[in-house]
Amino acid sequence: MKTITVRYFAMFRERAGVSSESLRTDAATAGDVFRATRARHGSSEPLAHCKVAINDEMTDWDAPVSDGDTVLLFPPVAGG
Amino acid sequence: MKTITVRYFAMFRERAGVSSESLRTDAATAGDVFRATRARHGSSEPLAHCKVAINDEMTDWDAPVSDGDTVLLFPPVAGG
Amino acid sequence: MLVVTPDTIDPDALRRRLFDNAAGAYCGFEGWVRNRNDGQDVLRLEYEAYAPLAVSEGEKIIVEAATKYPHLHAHCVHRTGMLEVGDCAVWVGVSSPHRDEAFLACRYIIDEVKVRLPIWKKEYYVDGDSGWVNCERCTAHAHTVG
Amino acid sequence: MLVVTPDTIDPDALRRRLFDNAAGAYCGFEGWVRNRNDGQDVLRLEYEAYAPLAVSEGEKIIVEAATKYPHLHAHCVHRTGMLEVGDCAVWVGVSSPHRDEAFLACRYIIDEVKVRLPIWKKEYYVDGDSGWVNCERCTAHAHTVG
Repeated sequence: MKTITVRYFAMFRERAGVSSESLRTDAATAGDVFRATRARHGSSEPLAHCKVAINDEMTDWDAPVSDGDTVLLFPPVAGG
Repeated sequence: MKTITVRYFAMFRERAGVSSESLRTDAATAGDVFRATRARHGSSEPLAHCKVAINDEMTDWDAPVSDGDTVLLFPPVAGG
Repeated sequence: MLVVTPDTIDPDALRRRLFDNAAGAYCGFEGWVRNRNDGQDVLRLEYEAYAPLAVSEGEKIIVEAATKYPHLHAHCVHRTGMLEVGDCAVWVGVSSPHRDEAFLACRYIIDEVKVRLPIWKKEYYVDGDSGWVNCERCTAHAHTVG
Repeated sequence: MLVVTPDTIDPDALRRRLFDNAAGAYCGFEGWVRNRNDGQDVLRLEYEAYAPLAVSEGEKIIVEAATKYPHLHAHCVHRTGMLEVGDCAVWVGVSSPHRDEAFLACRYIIDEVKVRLPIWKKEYYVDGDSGWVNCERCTAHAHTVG
């Protein structure tokens, strides 16, 4: 099991009710973290519509997560 | 013979030394006026590179000129 | 450079920073909060940004633009916080020797900014409702299950 | 509307005239006097316009843009007289509901303004020489014969 810090943004944060939490998980990838926290952020958005960063670097849903990582879950963006 | 007022602009005016003059001519078209005044405005530009207006309306070099018309001879434009 | 700020955007002051005696063209883009979206009357907008990554991703976009269209100066500012109808939400400015590059680079930057930066927009409607833009299905699960 | 003026162009004041609560996008273009053209060092520029026809032809261009891209507000101002390096020679501003139309209409207007308006530009070079832009052969006859 790994300890992952998960950060929620915008709609995900509103839904989770917290901006950040600690997760004990056997998730292998960023996508696994998204799915493991679905009950928290409540989103049925396809992963392709969302973005993810690990330790402040934008990355892909396939990216592996390691113990101690911070995973940032971004709902569909809408800048401008 | 018609009496045509010819107005010169920019390079044409500098070359002619006047901004306007009266021309007694049998010119049938605006293009004829341009050619008849070539010794004045001194231009070897192709007509296609220049523009012409008759009585403050943009027109073509084929446009007929009538007695009393004012023909405006525009060298190649360079706005902006 | 890309800046994320809660302060009012001043396009006139920003464009002056792009002055350059070798630049013959300047193209500026501004996104304004408008009073309608998807058929609903909008009262105001709230922008949330994750600034560290918005800034680094914005830097990448501007470097990409400068690589595609050399000799340009480009800058972008994006607002956060609560904005009213008519407010400027985002500004992009590009100066370059010729206008073709200025237009293309400005367009490239705003197009990429809109789809790549971690910035989110919540609309508040005249009828009292509100919603996150582009996030229709974010709450589908919540509505169905939660 | 298109305006020809000997006065300094104030882009900030001009863009405010395009504010509209239904407009979500603004695109502005400025042509600045630059210090080089065709390999020569430019000191200043002199613009001459035949205002009555510049204005009426400019009106036509703006109507064409508004027909191609509905729901936009567009305005253009062109300077005349002597301009220094860095001065704004022409400004085009367009606001519209969406950015695609704002960019395309702004580009359309400046492209047409540059080739259709009876406006001429004389460059004064650092070496003391001067010349009318786009008019290389205007004096060919003069040089040969005159």
